[in-house]
Amino acid sequence: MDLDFTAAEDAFRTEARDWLAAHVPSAPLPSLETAEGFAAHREWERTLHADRWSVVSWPKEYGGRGASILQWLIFEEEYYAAGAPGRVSQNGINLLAPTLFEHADDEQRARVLPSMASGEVIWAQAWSEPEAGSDLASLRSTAVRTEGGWLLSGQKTWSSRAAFADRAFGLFRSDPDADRPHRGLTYLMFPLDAEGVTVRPIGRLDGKPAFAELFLDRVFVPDRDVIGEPGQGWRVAMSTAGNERGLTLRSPGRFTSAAERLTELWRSGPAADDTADTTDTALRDRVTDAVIGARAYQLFTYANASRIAAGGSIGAESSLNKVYWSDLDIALHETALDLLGPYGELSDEADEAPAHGSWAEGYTFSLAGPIYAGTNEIQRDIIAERLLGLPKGRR
Amino acid sequence: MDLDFTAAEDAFRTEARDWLAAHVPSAPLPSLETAEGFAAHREWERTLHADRWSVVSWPKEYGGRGASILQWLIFEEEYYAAGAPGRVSQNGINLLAPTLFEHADDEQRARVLPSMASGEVIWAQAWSEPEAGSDLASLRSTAVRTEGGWLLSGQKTWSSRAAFADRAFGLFRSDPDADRPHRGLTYLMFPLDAEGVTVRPIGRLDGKPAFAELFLDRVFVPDRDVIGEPGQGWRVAMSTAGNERGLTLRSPGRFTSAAERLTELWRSGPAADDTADTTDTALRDRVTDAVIGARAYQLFTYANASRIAAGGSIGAESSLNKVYWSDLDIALHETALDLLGPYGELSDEADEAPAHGSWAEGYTFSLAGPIYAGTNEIQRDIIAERLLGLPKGRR
Amino acid sequence: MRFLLDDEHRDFARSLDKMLTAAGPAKVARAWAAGDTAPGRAVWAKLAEAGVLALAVPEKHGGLGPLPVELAVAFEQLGRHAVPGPLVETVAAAALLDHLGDATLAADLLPGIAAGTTIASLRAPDSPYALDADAADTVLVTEGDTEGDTGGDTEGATLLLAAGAGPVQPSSDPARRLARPLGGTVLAQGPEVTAAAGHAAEVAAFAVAAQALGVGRTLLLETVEYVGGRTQFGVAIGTFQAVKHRLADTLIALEFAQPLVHAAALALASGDPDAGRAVAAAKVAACEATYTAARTALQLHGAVGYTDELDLSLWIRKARALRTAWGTPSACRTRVLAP
Amino acid sequence: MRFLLDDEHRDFARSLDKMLTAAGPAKVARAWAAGDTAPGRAVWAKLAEAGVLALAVPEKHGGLGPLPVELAVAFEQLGRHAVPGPLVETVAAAALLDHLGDATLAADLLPGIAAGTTIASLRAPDSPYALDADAADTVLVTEGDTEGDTGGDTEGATLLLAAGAGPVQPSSDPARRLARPLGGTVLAQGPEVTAAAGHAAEVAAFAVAAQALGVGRTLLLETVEYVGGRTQFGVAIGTFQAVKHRLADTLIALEFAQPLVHAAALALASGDPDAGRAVAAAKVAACEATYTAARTALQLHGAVGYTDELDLSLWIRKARALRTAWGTPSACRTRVLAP
Repeated sequence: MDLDFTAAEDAFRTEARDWLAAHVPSAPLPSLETAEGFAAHREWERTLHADRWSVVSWPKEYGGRGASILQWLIFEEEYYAAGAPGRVSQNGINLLAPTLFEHADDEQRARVLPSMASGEVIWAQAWSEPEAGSDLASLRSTAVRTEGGWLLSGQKTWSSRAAFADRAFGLFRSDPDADRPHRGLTYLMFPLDAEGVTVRPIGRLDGKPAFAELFLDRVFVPDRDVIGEPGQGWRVAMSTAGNERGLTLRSPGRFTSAAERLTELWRSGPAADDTADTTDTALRDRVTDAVIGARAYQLFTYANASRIAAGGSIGAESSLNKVYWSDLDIALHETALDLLGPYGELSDEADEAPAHGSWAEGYTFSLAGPIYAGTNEIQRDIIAERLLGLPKGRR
Repeated sequence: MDLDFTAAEDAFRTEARDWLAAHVPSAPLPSLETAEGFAAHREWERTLHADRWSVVSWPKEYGGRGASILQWLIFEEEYYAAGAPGRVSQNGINLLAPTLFEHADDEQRARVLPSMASGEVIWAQAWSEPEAGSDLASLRSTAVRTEGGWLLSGQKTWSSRAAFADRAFGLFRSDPDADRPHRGLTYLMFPLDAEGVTVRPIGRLDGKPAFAELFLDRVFVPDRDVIGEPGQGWRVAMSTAGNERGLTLRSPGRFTSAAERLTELWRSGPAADDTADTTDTALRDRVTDAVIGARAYQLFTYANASRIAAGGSIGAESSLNKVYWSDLDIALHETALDLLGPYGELSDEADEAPAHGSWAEGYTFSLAGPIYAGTNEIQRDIIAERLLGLPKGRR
Repeated sequence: MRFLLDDEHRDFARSLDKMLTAAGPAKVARAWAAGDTAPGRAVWAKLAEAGVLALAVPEKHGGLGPLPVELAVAFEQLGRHAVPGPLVETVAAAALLDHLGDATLAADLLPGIAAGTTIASLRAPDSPYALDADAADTVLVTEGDTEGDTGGDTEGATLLLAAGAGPVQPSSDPARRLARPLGGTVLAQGPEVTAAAGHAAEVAAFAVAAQALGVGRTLLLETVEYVGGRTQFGVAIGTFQAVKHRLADTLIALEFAQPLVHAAALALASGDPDAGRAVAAAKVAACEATYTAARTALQLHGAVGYTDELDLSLWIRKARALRTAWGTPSACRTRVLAP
Repeated sequence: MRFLLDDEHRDFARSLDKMLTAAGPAKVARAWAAGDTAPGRAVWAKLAEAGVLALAVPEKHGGLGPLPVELAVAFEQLGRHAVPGPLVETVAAAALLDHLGDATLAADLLPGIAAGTTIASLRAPDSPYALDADAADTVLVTEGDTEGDTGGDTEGATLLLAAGAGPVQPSSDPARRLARPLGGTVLAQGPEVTAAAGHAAEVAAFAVAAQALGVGRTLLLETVEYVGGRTQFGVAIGTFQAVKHRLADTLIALEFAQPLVHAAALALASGDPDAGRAVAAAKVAACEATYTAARTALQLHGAVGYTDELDLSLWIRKARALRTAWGTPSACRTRVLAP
């Protein structure tokens, strides 16, 4: 048992750190939930890709470095520590790509992955529907067989990034007569600019169009854009769902870096004309708990990475992650806003918002954590039933 | 709208305060959960009764002063502020007596109430059974008709005070064929020294026999000890249950006085050889929250008392009280133990336990709060369904 | 003792509720957020007509007050309906001017406040911003020793009339527009300004507490209604015990904060020297309860609660802003146990 | 990096688990509480045989250590089985003597500790009591500057061998017997005692964290089993969502405290100068998680959990005591962010 990095891993860290120091924009990019910011973030994906930093864990043939999980964790730690921009490609890289690696054929991978790695194609997810939030099995949008492909119809919602993205992926009901609701679903990719697609951006709490509704009216999708077997979409999607909740969506580097910035904020105070009240031990304790929580999450992830490297796998345990990081993220940002005193009220768009509004935007972002990727209520049910073995109930 | 006491109420307060100052024992009595302490507390009841302070809200004919709710609240505030002993008669006075006033006949009142007021007869409650905790409707102990009365058989448990008390009251299944489980129950009073009664004391967390199991084997109870109609016990008991959860069991004076002692503890430190760390604002905030919580509970009770005085009544709202005071009581005592540092670990029986062990015993006592009188989980269900109107579920 | 609202209080609340419901408050708040203050000013006029703004102004200057209990009733309704504008600040400015005892100043400004023709703003001592300073007719600022509890041996504070406001700094509650007051002429100076500023801060914190309670009530009511209708896994989500308990805890927090707000009103009404403590306790309890209500509303609405399209977002975001306005939780807790 | 226990660690845990299960730990703890230390001493001898006590003692004095990772494994099992006695204090005393570098003292006391023939106690710097001082063979006390972080310009601390112990002060955990050490002879004096005492306090806090985790695991497991069997309203109470979520939160807290304890072990093993911070983080996380587990166990067992008849009460009460032993939550949090 150890926490030691190899010389090769240390070298990888140094390489990543140096590259980031040289390339991370000195001023933060505009919010990626705006048209201007989306374009700037797409450009940043291109920069990352040019030096093979956009998808470090992918095989080299698709633009990656074949990095191990541990190397990926190292890269993420350095990435967040460097204050690098948010990843506009994250829906594709974290949700779609793992599914493609597991279920797609070679032609699909060769066609889809390189443009995802370069930021040329930005993907949106299209999971939810108005009547199917956490209860994905009750999806109603349909895929109807037609010559050479499928016709998609129905409505998707909470499609993150879809306001500005190029393509989307999701589940559609291809067999309305299947005996159980989660059978008869098919996993499909489709373009957002195709005929029959209407994208209606939805503003999140702070008004930015972070997601959209998609209205689909007989949108043609060729057979080659089905992932896995038709009717097997639920099974295909589950690997992605685990990923979203588990290791990849919220890398520990995000929280250790935020906890460090929080500690710095506590020590230095919110603004030039103010001073921190470091004698307020109630606030200090909340900073400490964020520091401890981020470290615990990092160590827990190291343990999981070690387990995977030793041939193990992560199943329902990903629900532990989901609840932990989402609660931690909110506590961390609430503490930051409280440290900011009157400046904590400012919107991230206020000129005078501390840290270019990153605490304010991070707080808004954190509030979604316990909701998406399966609400924390659902996750606690899963933990109780699958990890603790408690009897299922009607909830 | 006002918070003003009348001159008569102020006079009543002064009278109570003066009497308490003259009579409250200068050294605390031994714990009422011990044989020695039980006897001492019974003696204290006698002292209270001698000057009509044991049941201030009862009519004068039964030993009370016909005090209004507000006067009762005033008395309780003074009682706890004076550090007066715990009330060993409380099961009788708070749980049985209200039922007698509502459902008993004159003969029963005249027979039962005076000896309850004087402490001559101490009552234990006998609600729960091993398979019926929060789910009282599933009671199994039986009352079988016999000449001139009933024969009680079965097992009761968590019978508080029963280790040393004289008599008990509870519900028994008199009609096993009733169409619904909460019908066919009868409310009865019975002696704990009768033939067929076996009392097995149970130690609570700190080992003290605060409650007992009762084994009943054909215990004869005459008809005159049935309260209300046979078979109507559930309805009769519900008035008592509301009382237990609501106004009477936990008077605000208990918490305002504890919050004041907590504030004093925070200001002065736990022991002569130690000093308080009043710069620890995290602990200070917890003291503050206890002070605010106790004040809120007091004011909420004043509002309820005003509502009752204006002809209103308290129904499911008593569940709000139950959850609030029980959570407050734990938080208050946890804070006290944390302020005590290493002395917070001491049992209440340790010679060196601060405040004669009252914080330690109070903490142990507080832990039972969210469990008895209907667990807080049940109370939250009641609040959601009856006060907020949420649909019933299978939980 | 009769620690219950009187019939007249309840009638007052009902009439405000009716008037504000008719005004379509979400639309008014959205317009205010976008810089169109006309609908907000129209509501302001109606509030003045209903006597709300006169409640903080003494009779000799055209008011009905000060009447803190009635203010509590009114501000709870203002919170329930998310009415925009510097209502707290205007009432606090009135309290300051009334307490200051400068007859000329009072006669200059108070009648307009009472009549609803003067919208005022006042900068809180712990903030660089004055709420809606760009939309206010009169912006007051206190500087120097504004704490009001440092005894007599001080030069005291200065009261300034600002010459304008800097650029609007949007709040996370879009209906709150923050700006730094600019420059200013001195209106008064001395220990009496310190005392008046301290009193004004208490009144402001008290009004925020009442307003927050109203915000919390709306959040709870709307969420209860939503979970009764929304189905997942074949049943209304309101049947899930986790949902029930979270809403039950929210109700408990609001129900026990309410009497603290009323007690603070009575303390202010009677000139109780401990009123500041009562206000601080009410503020922290009401604002924490309301923030809990906002977190609950957001979580139980799920994604739809996370959108600004849902009008409820106006209340969700206001809950956070009120939590720190005119006294952070930490400052309020400090005040409760201060010697 | 392989941040996972090795097979040997897991084997060690399993063999301790087996041995302690066979010893009937609840009976041993109840006897210890009643002043009958013989069964506890028998378990102590078995623990020594299994090498547990040698883990804190270096090889040259008859030990196998110091081996913090193995200590974490062992103390988690000691907590799981609520083994009574000054185990933490004996290991801390060994760490103190090892760190002090006084060869005579070390040769005098360490071999007996490693062999299990010397039961030691050590008073924590923030407490007047030494755990089970009445039952210990050797009671050590440090006085003076014991904080270990005040730099060189100090007279340092004094290490005393107590002449005995005052009357037992019962703890709220009946299996913990507290007493004030009496009198004593000076064993060592100077800044090196300060440093050794500081190191010993870190090792003690670390051992408590591991022990607490074990206590928490047992509380969770027993409660999960109980709610699966107990029925109310016609169903197992483990089907209620409120019950499920409370247990899920308990598991989360324990699962995320565990790696902090292991990381603290590695920090101590490598002599990391930041080990104190890692220990403090582990202690607060493990002890808070375990206290949460105790509150959960008590609430979900209902009245039966509130009795001392149920053996689980031994774990419930230990959770509270460990929370403050060798560093209150507040002291630990202070340490984590100390400059």
